[in-house]
Amino acid sequence: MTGATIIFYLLAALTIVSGLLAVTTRMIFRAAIYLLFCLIGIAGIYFWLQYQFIAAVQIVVYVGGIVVLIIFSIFLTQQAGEKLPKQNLGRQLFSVLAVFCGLALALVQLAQYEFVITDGKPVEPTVANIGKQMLGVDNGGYALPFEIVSILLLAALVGCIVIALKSNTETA
Amino acid sequence: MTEQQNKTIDFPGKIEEIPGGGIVLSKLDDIINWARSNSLWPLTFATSCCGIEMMATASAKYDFSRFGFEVARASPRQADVIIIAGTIVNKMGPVLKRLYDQMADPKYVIAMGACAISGGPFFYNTYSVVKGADHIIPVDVYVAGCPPRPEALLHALISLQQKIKAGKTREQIRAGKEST
Amino acid sequence: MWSFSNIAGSIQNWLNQTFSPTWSLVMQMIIAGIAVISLFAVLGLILVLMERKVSAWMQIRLGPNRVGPKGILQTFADTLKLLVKEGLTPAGADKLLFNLAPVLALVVGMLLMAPIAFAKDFQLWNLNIGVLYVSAVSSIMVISILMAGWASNNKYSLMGAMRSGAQIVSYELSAGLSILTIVVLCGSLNIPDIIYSQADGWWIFKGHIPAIISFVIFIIAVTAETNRAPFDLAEAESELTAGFHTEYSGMKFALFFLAEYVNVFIVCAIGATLFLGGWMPFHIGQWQSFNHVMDYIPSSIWFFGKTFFLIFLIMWFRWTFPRLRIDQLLNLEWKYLLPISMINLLLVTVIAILGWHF
Amino acid sequence: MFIVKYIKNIFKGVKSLLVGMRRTGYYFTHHKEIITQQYPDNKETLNLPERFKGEVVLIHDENNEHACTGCTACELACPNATIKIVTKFDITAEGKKKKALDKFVYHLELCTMCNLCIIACPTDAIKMDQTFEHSVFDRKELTKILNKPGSKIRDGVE
Repeated sequence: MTGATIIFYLLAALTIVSGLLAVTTRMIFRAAIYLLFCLIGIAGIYFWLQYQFIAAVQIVVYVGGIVVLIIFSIFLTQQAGEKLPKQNLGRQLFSVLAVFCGLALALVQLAQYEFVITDGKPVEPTVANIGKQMLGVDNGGYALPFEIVSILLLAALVGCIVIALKSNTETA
Repeated sequence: MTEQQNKTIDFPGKIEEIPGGGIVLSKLDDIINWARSNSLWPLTFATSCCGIEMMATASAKYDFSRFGFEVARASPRQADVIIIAGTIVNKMGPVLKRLYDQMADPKYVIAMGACAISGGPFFYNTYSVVKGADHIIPVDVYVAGCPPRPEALLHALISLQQKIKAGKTREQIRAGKEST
Repeated sequence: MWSFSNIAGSIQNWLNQTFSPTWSLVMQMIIAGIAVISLFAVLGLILVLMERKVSAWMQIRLGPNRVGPKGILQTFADTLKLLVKEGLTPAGADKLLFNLAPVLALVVGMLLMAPIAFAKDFQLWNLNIGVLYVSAVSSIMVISILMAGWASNNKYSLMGAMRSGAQIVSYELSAGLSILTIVVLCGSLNIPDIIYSQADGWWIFKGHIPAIISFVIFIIAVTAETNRAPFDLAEAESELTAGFHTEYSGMKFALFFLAEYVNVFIVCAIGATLFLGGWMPFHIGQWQSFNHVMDYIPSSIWFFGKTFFLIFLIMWFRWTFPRLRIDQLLNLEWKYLLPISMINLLLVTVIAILGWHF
Repeated sequence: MFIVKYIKNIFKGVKSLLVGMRRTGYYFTHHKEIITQQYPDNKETLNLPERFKGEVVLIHDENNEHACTGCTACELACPNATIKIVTKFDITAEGKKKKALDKFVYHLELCTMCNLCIIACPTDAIKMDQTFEHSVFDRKELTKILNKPGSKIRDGVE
């Protein structure tokens, strides 16, 4: 067992344990914090894989953006400090069952998939390469999906503004 | 100036000469007391006119930061010494007690001015003033005056430093005074 | 010549020869950890004393001068006192998160130390995306503040934490945009690349006026991001007692205190790296003899000199300007800094495409 | 014009900030402007204003004699009962009983330095002193007896 393997298992354990705690804890703020550690663990695994850009994006988007957003919405909720009520047994059983079904599905997929060793040398995950791939229009470029995703975001933004706008008839 | 500053280096312990220099030997208690006495962070607690004088002590002309009393904390959790600067009325009493309880050990109290020591000008003919802050919390140093000069407050803080460096409790100091 | 990179290289060689690869990696981690922790301690001691002296001299006071010769033992006494002071945990607090928050703040500071180049070719971790890494990881800082504010079970803490969250999240934008201007100019996120691109002049001189504008915006934004006055709304004494660390005492409070100063050091180091050339000596274009003279000053002195200059600048702000109100703070960011830095970024892009920079 | 106003705002703001920074920068570099008085070291040269009042003292001359007749005018004048005069009866040379001062009890912890007792005193026996280092560890020490042991009233003071 080399040092790299140990680090991988530590990161994986951090991710899994904090993920489990996030769904089992009955305090909502703690759940958000456990989720934070889970996401940090995933970012750590990206770092371990040398996908540094993706790791940094993971931290920026999920930790810096989404978890802060979640925490803010918890702060603005009434009675966020209280413990959540215990779920009834049926629900608990059902969720455990659902988790196991999902896990089994993933494992089956992994077991059935035949991993082929490719001859092509791996793409260097430098920022320049990622940028070229992302915004390229030639073979292997992702310019079109990128633009479509940004149109989706634009639509969401416009929707937000429309919701936030006060109609004149109401105020008058 | 240099001589004076040498005098103020009062790091506890004695220097043991060994070949090639020297080492300072000291007791851990002494060093901790030295650190505590030189880093007394006051709580910003001013109930009346003495508070103005306390602020003057913090300001440029008197500047208690020279001794390390500088970091005035607004939160009792982080303060070391509460300077009761002003009248404690009966309604303020429970608040003062609570603030004192919220402070983290070790904590010290300075009663500044006549009102804080004994009720001062309100000792007679007032139903609403606590006749001395030591009815509520134990006081380490009393500094008389109405209000005391900033220098007097500095003197009180230096007295408190000496008390901490001696490492004695209030009771020990009082007993020592009576026996002599 | 004596340099940090030679020492680091020889230590690594020796470890690799003596131990197996795994053990040598572990040893390197331990050495790096100890180095970072001791750097933390030294930085805390120096920066707090520096702050006190700077504040005193700016307010025509003397400052600490009685504890030790010229007051240099002052912060040592403070640290020792905080170490032996009682560390309270309030009864109504969320004990786990309350005690975790200061540690998280400090760990984030340690993580941020990794990609900073302290001297010529001397880095803990030469990341491909150094600058992005710093701005990403520093966003975890806000979580520790939010955590502290929530777990204290105190209304002042909560309000301070929310203010601090709003402030950090919004100022991160303009800080990121002003970092981007330099990234656009030199075409790399890698910190050594950025430094080497400044071999014939620092970006603040090479990038014309847009670089200066983005430098100013960067300094303002990082002052706000590190929660320092005039942007210290998170711990505004007059309104919020002590903000998110109202309930912290003793060593836990000291950790927050330390994390604040270490963060100031890190953002100043990044600022020095981006705009003032990091450890790169002061070079002017093709003046070979002048550049040669400048090279005699060790690179680590250049780095720490620039960083401490920026730290002094931030302290200067703190002891000059009054605190902003929360609406003024958000106005400044969303109505002034952000539009200006966006237009500035466009300008810089044009300059970079046309190759107008030196 | 919105844009002109916007840019003007920015320039005005930056200028005012620079003015402030110039001031503090000036103080930072000019250490001779420092006005701090180093209190425990400047005890000898401390320049107290004439009107400063530190505490009430009973004036004793070199023969350990004071001018207090024990008339309690000061005690009556004091608004918060800082002074308590305890009197006794001395036997004079003629064999007559005469009221005299036994103890001049002075509660420094209550005193507000209002000067009314000094004004009230018919024989100018007391005055305000300019000492201010009254810090003590025990409140009892602030209650003082002002007449020195063995002191007596100066002859000719009625």
